[in-house]
Amino acid sequence: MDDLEDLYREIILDHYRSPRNRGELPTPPAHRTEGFNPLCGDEIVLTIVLDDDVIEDVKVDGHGCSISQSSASLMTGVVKGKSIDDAKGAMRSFKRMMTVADEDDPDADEPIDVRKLGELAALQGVVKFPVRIKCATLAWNTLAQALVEMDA
Amino acid sequence: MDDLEDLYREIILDHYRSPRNRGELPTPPAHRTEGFNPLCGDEIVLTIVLDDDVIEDVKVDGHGCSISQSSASLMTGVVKGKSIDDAKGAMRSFKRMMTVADEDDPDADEPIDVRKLGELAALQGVVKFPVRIKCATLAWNTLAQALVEMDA
Amino acid sequence: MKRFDPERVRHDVPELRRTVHGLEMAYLDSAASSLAPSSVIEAMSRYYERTHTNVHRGVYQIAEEATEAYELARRSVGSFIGAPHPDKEIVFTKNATESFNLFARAWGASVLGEGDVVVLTEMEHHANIVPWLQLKEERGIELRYLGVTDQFRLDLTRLDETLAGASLVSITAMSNVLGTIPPIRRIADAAHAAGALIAIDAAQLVGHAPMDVVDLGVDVACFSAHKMLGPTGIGVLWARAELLASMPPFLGGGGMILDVKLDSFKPADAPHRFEAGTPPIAEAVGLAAAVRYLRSLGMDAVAAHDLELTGYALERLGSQFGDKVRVYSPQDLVDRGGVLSLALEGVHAHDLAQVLDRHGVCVRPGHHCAKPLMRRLGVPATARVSFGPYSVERDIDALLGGIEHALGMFG
Amino acid sequence: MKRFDPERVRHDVPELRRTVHGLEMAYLDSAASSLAPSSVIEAMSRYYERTHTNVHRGVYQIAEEATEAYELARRSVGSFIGAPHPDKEIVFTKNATESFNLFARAWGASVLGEGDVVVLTEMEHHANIVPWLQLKEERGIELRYLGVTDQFRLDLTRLDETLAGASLVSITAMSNVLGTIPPIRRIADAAHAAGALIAIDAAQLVGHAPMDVVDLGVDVACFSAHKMLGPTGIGVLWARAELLASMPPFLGGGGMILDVKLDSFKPADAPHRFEAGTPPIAEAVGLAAAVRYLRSLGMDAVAAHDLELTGYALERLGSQFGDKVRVYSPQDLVDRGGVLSLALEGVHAHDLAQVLDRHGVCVRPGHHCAKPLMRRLGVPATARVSFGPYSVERDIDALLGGIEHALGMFG
Ligand SMILES: Cc1ncc(COP(=O)(O)O)c(C=O)c1O
Ligand SMILES: Cc1ncc(COP(=O)(O)O)c(C=O)c1O
Repeated sequence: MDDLEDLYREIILDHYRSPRNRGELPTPPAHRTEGFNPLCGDEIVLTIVLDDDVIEDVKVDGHGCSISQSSASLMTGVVKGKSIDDAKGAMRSFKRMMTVADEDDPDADEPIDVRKLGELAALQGVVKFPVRIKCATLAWNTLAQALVEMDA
Repeated sequence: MDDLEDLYREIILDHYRSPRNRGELPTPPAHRTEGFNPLCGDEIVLTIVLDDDVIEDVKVDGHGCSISQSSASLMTGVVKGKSIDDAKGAMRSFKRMMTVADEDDPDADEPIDVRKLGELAALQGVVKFPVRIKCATLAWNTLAQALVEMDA
Repeated sequence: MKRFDPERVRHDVPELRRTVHGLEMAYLDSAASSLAPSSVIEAMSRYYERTHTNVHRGVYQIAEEATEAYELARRSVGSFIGAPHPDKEIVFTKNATESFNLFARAWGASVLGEGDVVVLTEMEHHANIVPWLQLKEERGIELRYLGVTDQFRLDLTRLDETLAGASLVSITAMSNVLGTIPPIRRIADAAHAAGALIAIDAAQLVGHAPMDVVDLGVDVACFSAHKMLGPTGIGVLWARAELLASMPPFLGGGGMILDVKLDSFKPADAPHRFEAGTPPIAEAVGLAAAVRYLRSLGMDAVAAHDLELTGYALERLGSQFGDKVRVYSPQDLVDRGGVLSLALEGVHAHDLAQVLDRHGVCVRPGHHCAKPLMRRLGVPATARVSFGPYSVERDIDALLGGIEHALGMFG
Repeated sequence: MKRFDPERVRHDVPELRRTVHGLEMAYLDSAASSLAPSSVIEAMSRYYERTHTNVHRGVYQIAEEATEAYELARRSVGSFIGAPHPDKEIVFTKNATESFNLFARAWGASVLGEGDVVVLTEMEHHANIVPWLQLKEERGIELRYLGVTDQFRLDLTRLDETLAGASLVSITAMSNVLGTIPPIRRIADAAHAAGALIAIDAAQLVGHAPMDVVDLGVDVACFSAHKMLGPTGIGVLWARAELLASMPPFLGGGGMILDVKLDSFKPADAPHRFEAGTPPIAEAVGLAAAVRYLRSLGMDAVAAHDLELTGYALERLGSQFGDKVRVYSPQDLVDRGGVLSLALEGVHAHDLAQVLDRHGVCVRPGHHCAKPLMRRLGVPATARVSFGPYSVERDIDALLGGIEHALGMFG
């Protein structure tokens, strides 16, 4: 059951038990976007405030498994305070790690330097569990959706 | 191929080549009913004139295989000039021979005396070809339908 | 009552011979799809090897054989559920979901309009909700719901009120989340007294307990073969002969017509009117074999077996885990089948199922296509355990071991 | 071009080992349904024996395997027809007929209204007529038909006129009665120039010739597995990604939703939006195996084989029977497939087929679900002869012997 421990690393369990940036920001000024994983019922509510090109604040609420919730928590830690471009860069790297790189990602076939992913690398074990990839990417897809809705 | 000869008896081929009571009676006074066999596309147009309880005249038109057309021809010979009750009796006997007796036929399980069926007995070989039973009964079902429509 | 040996059933089911992660498979997901005995698999292979061709339109030998096999399946399914006139009442669809859509579209859309009332329950599967929501959107029908009690039973305290003026009650015969079996006969009588028709979602019941549509007093029943030891790709709509005969067609195409002209068509009689295109022929043959297999076990015995395991599971879960495992299901063995939903303190159902997988245990996490019920229960997801005639106590023991592991891991 | 040995294909098809009336079976009814090679039958058995459970909702090992097998089938069917984005464009239905109904209901009923024009042809199968007649009845759309020439070709002399103002051209890619293959690319270009979409009925083409939806320039294609060496119970709707994504759902239920509340629902993305309920999983596995088998033969070779037999049949029918046998099919081998329809002087098609049966010959008599075409041809029924990759000249020789017999009997 080694790969099970690879999936449920301590850092993931920690973010699951104690999610960072949990809750909803008031709308307005925040923008609010919902994400669903229709197959398992996971739901993410993402509220986000932009200041020019910077993600000033972001919170997530919702419910789901340890992978979807810890991934959301980890994501907020990575993107909060970052520029939108940096956030999109992190998103691309993460999706490449999850083997679901977008068609328009020019570096889709590049090897991933996991060290650059920081804490996100904790989710690396997920790729061995294809069904769970959707859990890990839910928050990121919801963020992408929010950015599209905000024309950012 | 013996049962093939049993299906296509000479009398059947004769009625197929030279159908009796062929055509359409003028409506009115005749009543007109169409019958379809949706699976093979056979069509029967039956025109009938009643005089009280007697089938004064009946004609059939349409197209179809030798079984459906000869059966129609044989039927007209049997019912023309007969009382409606006699026609219904012949219908019940015929359907019993075809092993498709109606649920409300009280004698459904009785043995059939083929001698009483006269020329209709020529169609006996059809029962060995279950798919063709629908061909043989098409004209009779159309007659039944016509009698219902005429409240007879 | 004759009883069967579940080990013999296991022997008949090839899939139970495989291992997962090196372990015997503890398949506890029969409510999602059951495992097929070899007689079902072989019946279909034999069909393809000896008899296959299209039905209804050929006069040659194998066309007759295929047609006969297909129509025989109609009769055997009909007689299995006590249909008075199988030849006129059984429609083969692709699954229970299509059966509901067919009924909602053919009957519902032709009969119901603005403000007409359809009564559902809060424990329905999406298959018996979404088609009615679609009719609500398009035609303005009103939906009312019977609630669910805190004991996971249907709340019938306001039954007559809810039924007043309704055109249809469409209701599950056994919840795929709770295992609850509502009192169908009583609701059917109340529905008819109120002038409404009653349809049942028999997807979970038909393969797990004796079921007779006349005894139940219902007008319509929908179910799928793959939940009753049969194949994928085929479902059943049963409706009373007069009701079915009164319904306009749904899907249009070959096989459902009397005549087609460039500007109009005439539909054929039921049930063919509702079977457009080449039907699931091999699947009907497989379903007939599944019915034969179930009959050989005896449906009373199948139901008793499910309940025995349910009792064992309830007892062991309670004694071993106490409050750490919540069971979303009636706690007694009355009016229920072999389905129970679990939620663990601090462990999401998805994670539990993942850990269980490594123990060879197959359970389904999620909303089980019953999101309104999940909202009512106040839980985003459960891990559902469900039994089949091949299930045994050691499947449950494996489950208990896996739960222990998951609690330790996330605790 | 690589060629295959049809005797080897015969060896792969178990059903051809059986006899009928003590004779080798001359199966000349592949246009109704093809015979499955053992690799297709075994792929499905193996699926049931090792992998079967429901897809998309489980996290355990076999649920992952089943889901992967199902989604892999989507990809392999997509790549077989040159779909640019199989994962977003291939919808599994129950048959080609459902595919057309889905398209007519989801796209047609949401986009077309009073007076909007759909162009069909007089050589369509009912599957591509009745759904549009239903829309005509319900929404008042207008249907126009391209005619059929006396050479059994599509009459394109008034193509542009007929297309003017149309919203859709829906047209067979190969007639199941005549064998005619219309110039799809040319019609597609004309349709697009006129601002219309184009859908094709690929039921007869896809298993018999190379087919690439991008090269053909079409927007939608519908077909069935059972006519391409695959199983019953599964069909395919392919539509361009943007078009499919724009279509509202059709059947409602589990698997096609994002969320369901008591009073509303949110549909999922394509293709899942169109796959309500448990899909035909084993059937998808069987279809993927059929695609693999066809690829191994080479679609160019399959088409060439059909034409070779067609040429032989045309030549022998003409020389042996002259005017006594009318052939309703193009008389050359250009733009046609391996289907030809016969009518005998003085012998109804039904009777011919009955006599042929006793010679072990399987042909289909009737209207072939193309009544408007039969009216155009002025013949109530034909006996249709059609080939598959397992067909051989001695099948045709058996046919000729049977025709001789029938002519003698009824002459
Ligand atoms: C040209 C054509 N289109 C559509 C169909 C319908 O296919 P199915 O019956 O599998 O839905 C058929 C076969 O019957 C056909 O030959
Ligand atoms: C109670 C209930 N109804 C309906 C269905 C739908 O069945 P299917 O997916 O075979 O259409 C299911 C199973 O998913 C079910 O459990």
